[in-house]
Amino acid sequence: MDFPTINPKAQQFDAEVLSNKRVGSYNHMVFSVDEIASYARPGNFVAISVGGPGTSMVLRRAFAIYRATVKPDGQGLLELVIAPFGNGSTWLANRQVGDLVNMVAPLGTAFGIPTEPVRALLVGGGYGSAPLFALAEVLKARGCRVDMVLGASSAAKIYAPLEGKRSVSSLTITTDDGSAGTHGRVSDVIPGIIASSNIEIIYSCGPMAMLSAITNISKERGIMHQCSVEESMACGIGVCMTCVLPVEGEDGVVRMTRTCIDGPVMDGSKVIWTKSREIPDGVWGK
Amino acid sequence: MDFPTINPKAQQFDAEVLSNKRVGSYNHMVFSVDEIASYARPGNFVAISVGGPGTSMVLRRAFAIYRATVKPDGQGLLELVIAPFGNGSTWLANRQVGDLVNMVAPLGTAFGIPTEPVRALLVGGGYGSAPLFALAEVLKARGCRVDMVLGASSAAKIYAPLEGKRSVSSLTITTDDGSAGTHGRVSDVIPGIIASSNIEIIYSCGPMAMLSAITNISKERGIMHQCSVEESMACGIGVCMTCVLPVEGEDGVVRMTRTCIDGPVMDGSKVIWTKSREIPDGVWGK
Amino acid sequence: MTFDFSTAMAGARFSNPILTASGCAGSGKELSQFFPLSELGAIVTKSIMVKPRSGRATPRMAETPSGMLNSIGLQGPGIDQFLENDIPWLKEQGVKIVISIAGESVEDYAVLARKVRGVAGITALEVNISCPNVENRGQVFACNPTTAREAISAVRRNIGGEVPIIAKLTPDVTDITEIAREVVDAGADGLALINTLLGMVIDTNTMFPKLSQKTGGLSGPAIRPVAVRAIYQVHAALPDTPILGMGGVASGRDAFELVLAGASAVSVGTATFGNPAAAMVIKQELEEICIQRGFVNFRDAIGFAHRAEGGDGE
Amino acid sequence: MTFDFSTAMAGARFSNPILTASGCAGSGKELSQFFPLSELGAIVTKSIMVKPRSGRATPRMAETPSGMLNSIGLQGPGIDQFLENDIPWLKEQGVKIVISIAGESVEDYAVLARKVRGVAGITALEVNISCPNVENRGQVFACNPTTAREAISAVRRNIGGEVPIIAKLTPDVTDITEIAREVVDAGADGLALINTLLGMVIDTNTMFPKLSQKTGGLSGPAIRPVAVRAIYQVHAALPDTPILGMGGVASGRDAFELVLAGASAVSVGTATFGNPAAAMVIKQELEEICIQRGFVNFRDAIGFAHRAEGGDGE
Ligand SMILES: Cc1cc2nc3c(=O)[nH]c(=O)nc-3n(C[C@H](O)[C@H](O)[C@H](O)COP(=O)(O)OP(=O)(O)OC[C@H]3O[C@@H](n4cnc5c(N)ncnc54)[C@H](O)[C@@H]3O)c2cc1C
Ligand SMILES: Cc1cc2nc3c(=O)[nH]c(=O)nc-3n(C[C@H](O)[C@H](O)[C@H](O)COP(=O)(O)OP(=O)(O)OC[C@H]3O[C@@H](n4cnc5c(N)ncnc54)[C@H](O)[C@@H]3O)c2cc1C
Ligand SMILES: Cc1cc2nc3c(=O)[nH]c(=O)nc-3n(C[C@H](O)[C@H](O)[C@H](O)COP(=O)(O)O)c2cc1C
Ligand SMILES: Cc1cc2nc3c(=O)[nH]c(=O)nc-3n(C[C@H](O)[C@H](O)[C@H](O)COP(=O)(O)O)c2cc1C
Ligand code: FES
Ligand code: FES
Repeated sequence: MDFPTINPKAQQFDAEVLSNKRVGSYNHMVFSVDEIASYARPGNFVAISVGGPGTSMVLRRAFAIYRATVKPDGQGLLELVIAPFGNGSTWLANRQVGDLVNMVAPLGTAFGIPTEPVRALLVGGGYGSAPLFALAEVLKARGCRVDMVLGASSAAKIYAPLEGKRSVSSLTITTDDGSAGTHGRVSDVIPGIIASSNIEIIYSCGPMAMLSAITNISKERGIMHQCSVEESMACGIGVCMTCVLPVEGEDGVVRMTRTCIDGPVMDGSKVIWTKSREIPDGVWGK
Repeated sequence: MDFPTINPKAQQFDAEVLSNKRVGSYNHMVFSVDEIASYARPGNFVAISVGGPGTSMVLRRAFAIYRATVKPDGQGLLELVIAPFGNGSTWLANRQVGDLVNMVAPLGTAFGIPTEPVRALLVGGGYGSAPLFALAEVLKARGCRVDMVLGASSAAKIYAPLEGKRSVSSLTITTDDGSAGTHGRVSDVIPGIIASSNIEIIYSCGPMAMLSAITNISKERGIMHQCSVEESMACGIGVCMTCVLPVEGEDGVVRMTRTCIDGPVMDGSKVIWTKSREIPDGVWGK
Repeated sequence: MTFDFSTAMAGARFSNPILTASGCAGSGKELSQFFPLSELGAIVTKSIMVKPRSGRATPRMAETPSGMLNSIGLQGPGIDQFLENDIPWLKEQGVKIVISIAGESVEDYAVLARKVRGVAGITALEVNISCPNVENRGQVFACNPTTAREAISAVRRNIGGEVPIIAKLTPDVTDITEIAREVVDAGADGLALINTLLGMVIDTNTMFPKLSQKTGGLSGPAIRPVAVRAIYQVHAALPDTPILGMGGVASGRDAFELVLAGASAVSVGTATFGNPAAAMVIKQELEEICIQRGFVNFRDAIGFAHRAEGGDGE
Repeated sequence: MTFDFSTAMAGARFSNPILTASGCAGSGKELSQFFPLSELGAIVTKSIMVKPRSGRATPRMAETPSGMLNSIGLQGPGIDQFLENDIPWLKEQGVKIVISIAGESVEDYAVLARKVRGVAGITALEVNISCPNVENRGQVFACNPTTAREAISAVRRNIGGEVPIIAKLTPDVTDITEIAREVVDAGADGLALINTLLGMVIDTNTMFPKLSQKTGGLSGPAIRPVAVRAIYQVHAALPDTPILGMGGVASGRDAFELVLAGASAVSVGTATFGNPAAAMVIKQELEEICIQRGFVNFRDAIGFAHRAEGGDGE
């Protein structure tokens, strides 16, 4: 049997901070890496150890890859968008140019790219926009039309850099407090865009409740939905079993499935979006 | 009853690193403080929290004050000599100019200064030399003759800056490996200096075995011996009872005595220098 | 509306729920240099025994990841000197006083209770039964339901009805609710949870145990998850018995965690070694968190994590 | 002289003493991307049960100071699929295999032992008895001398004489030496110490326990002092019973500490989550430390902290 395993390109290495800039509520950080950058696909993530020597933080933190590029001289760059939140992300956001951090990358599944040009809607919540810009570029290069919706609690939490916006045909912003764009949630504006742009596929990344709401919308309309989920991860490499979601497999059986290996990008229609804190009935081995 | 309590001048404050220079095996660090510097006496120490946010190190580290000065503009300076050893001291030695560290200072007892000019011998082991230079200056100012012996395992571990040497009449160095000065231990050279310089009081700071050996020498000769001891300290402020030594009180009773409050400077002849890991017979409450 | 930060445990009332932990506040005088002791809900004294005690030989401590081991061995002057010297000074400070006692035999506990009974102005008695029982092969009182009961009964019979008894338990047992029930049944008015966990550090240089007594008590943030679990379990089993929570509290968030689990008040121990003002910082942070979470009375937060889980987003 | 890093436990021989900890190495395949599994002393598989198991609902983990809580709930495919899918691949890697089994009843342990008996090339069987016994109000087998004995006896009777049995104990008991004696008496050839400590984290935002199952197992450096103490105590009580040590090992120094306390081999668990190559780093560091301390045979270091203390400077 060929059981699922981690991204075959994943390696562990130290990466140097090349740049660290505050953008709204986030830190945009650039790391110097080697050719590993060429293996990263939109949707992949990195797992970073945080805290330095003597830290009390024993677990890595996962961050979506915002952009991965290889410069003509062969130097690879990995860019991340960090929301300083708890001790781990705050430590990372405080790294200075020249500091080294230990990474494992690239990890996880990537967004599937259609072979034909399609009309795609990309939906990001908060820092969930991070992996969408690189995805938009790939889609544009394939001749796709790309609409984008970004939502957050307030304006400062919308991450949408200029150069990113260039690759999308339309950008709609929603904020819970109305401080930017439409006052409301992404799910309020998505149906309209689907209709007006004749969307064929939705790509999303953000809080689980958002992904679940988008799944409902896409299922109703029979639209494909690839979402990047975010479950608490202790290891990021498939060895701890903390990051699971109930997901229907190809054999129709619902299993508690590791989102660090079989995700973070998953087919939204296969995920059983129950309340967390419960194993849904019918899950294998319940 | 007037029970012993902590240095009445002790305060807790953040201090900025003004300078951090490698000297041999040590880091000489200067911290900016306020008028607290004027309360520090030779022999006092500071307790510093180490590790920063998210650290696994829950205890402060104690460091002898190398020098405390108040500049004409009122700025106070506290200087320390740090041996990067474990996680805590290494973290401290890695602080950069401009960083803040949290201190409690000044703590503990100070070396007693004779009212009359006397012939004093100052003996330091390793970074134990740190508090002796400030002491030498005070003694010189009082008209004392000051001889000094510094010992360490090897040359790089002798801390004896130029400006410090100025305040002593003679400086003898011993190293265990003979890489500087006399090949041997401080206790090998002390008897000769006592005799030749007609020493009336010994001040010492260094490993417990050294202090114990000096106590033997001074007791035999009926010379006063004030030593700064170094027991593992969890709090530095007298609340944890981890830093005790068996010491004879004025009432002749030997009690397990806190070296952070009744020390670190103690009368060597009153300390019961047994092997550690045993409570000597006759200790109160054994 | 002003926030009511006061709390109570078995008749003992505290203006706020932050206390010191036994053995972690010296005689009180040392800490008073950093804040007025009267700002504390109460000071809990070091555990005092019948006779003077030298405690253990050094090394008495070892730092561990997010914690420390100690084997102080209850160094102290004995109950008579303690009542004569320490208590009057504490009373002058206007701080509520919880006396902690520790015995080596059931009779010791009886003697200590009688001595404390005679003293006016004591808010509560914490009975540390996490001590070796010399009459029972040195087994810790709180490790055995029978000896735990005997120690608490001895205190109950001798203390009279004025001073509430808080029994302090060790987490090093198979079922802490069993011991809790036993001591409450024997007359404890409240419980102090948790004492340190038995641990050891080996010095990899000398290749011997670091502490002179080999084992020591593990405290600090490392043990907080064990404290929260013990408090939660005991509060679920004995919802009417007030709990003085402790174990790794280093911030207002941590104190709040223990309160949500079921603690009516919180003692701060090891955190004071890292920060002499820890109790004050924690007190202020806890008050802010309670207010932020919408509590009007601190007491409404006690055991709040035990409510039924709602269907909403939680 | 070359350093002999090999070790043995009850007839099972390992080229070096560093193993993975059960439940912390996935199926092995994931880690094999970071180092050849054959570099390990052995791989210890996740605990496998009779039937497929979904495990617990999420959240299944919470980070804690220098540690973490988990409540995976033994998710797995059940023994049949496991033996069919996972074991053949592991055998191809040339790594020694220790199968960990877990049951909900004494009969489960018997069934599992019979299944494993039929499989060639298994180096040892780790019997995780830190699981709730559904036939005894969900009390954990290893928390009770009788049920601990019954589970191990069932394995002993069914496994045959070839494969050594290592009983894995929980530290959440009043006296771990009592349980250790009981299971050794019941036929365990070795002991695995320690499993996780029962803990809880309350999310101070939702004000509910963070894990879906409320409590979880505490692991990581936070618990190392408890592991060292348990290993030291059990090695003192049963010097002839080999111990597979684990609990918070994150460096060669840490592994050495457990070895000095009495561990014949050391499993690495939580550290692998922070560093996929942890086992390899620890292995190399441990070898260096052993050599530096003058050991020619790794085995001479096992339990070295138990020797009589010398008079010299120590
Ligand atoms: C696949 C994936 C991609 C991510 N991408 C990004 C990104 O691009 N930018 C960004 O800022 N953050 C991202 N995160 C979240 C990030 O990994 C951290 O969880 C977050 O920064 C909080 O960590 P902390 O140390 O600051 O907080 P702490 O509170 O100290 O975290 C404590 C522990 O809980 C876990 N945890 C707590 N909440 C969450 C949560 N909601 N989701 C996952 N783990 C949690 C953490 O991993 C950590 O182990 C991503 C997470 C995942 C799983
Ligand atoms: C009164 C006093 C004055 C001191 N002055 C200086 C000084 O001027 N310069 C200097 O470099 N260091 C000094 N020290 C030692 C210093 O406090 C630290 O113990 C040392 O730096 C090691 O800490 P660490 O964090 O690097 O090592 P770690 O191994 O991480 O220390 C772990 C713990 O053990 C304690 N500890 C371990 N060994 C010792 C020891 N031999 N003595 C005391 N505590 C110990 C530490 O305080 C800490 O709590 C002094 C100690 C005391 C008590
Ligand atoms: C140095 C030290 C001394 C202690 N002395 C006592 C004591 O005398 N009596 C007692 O009941 N508990 C004693 N304890 C336990 C604490 O009161 C407290 O229960 C434990 O340390 C957990 O809390 P913490 O993590 O906040 O320290 C002591 C703890 C430490 C660290
Ligand atoms: C995520 C996770 C899963 C675990 N699963 C198992 C298991 O299936 N069987 C078992 O016996 N122990 C299991 N354990 C316990 C470990 O094997 C080990 O005993 C414990 O974590 C202490 O070691 P550590 O601190 O190195 O992690 C698990 C621990 C963790 C953290
Ligand atoms: S995060 Fe460990 S298995 Fe997914
Ligand atoms: S270091 Fe705490 S009492 Fe001296």
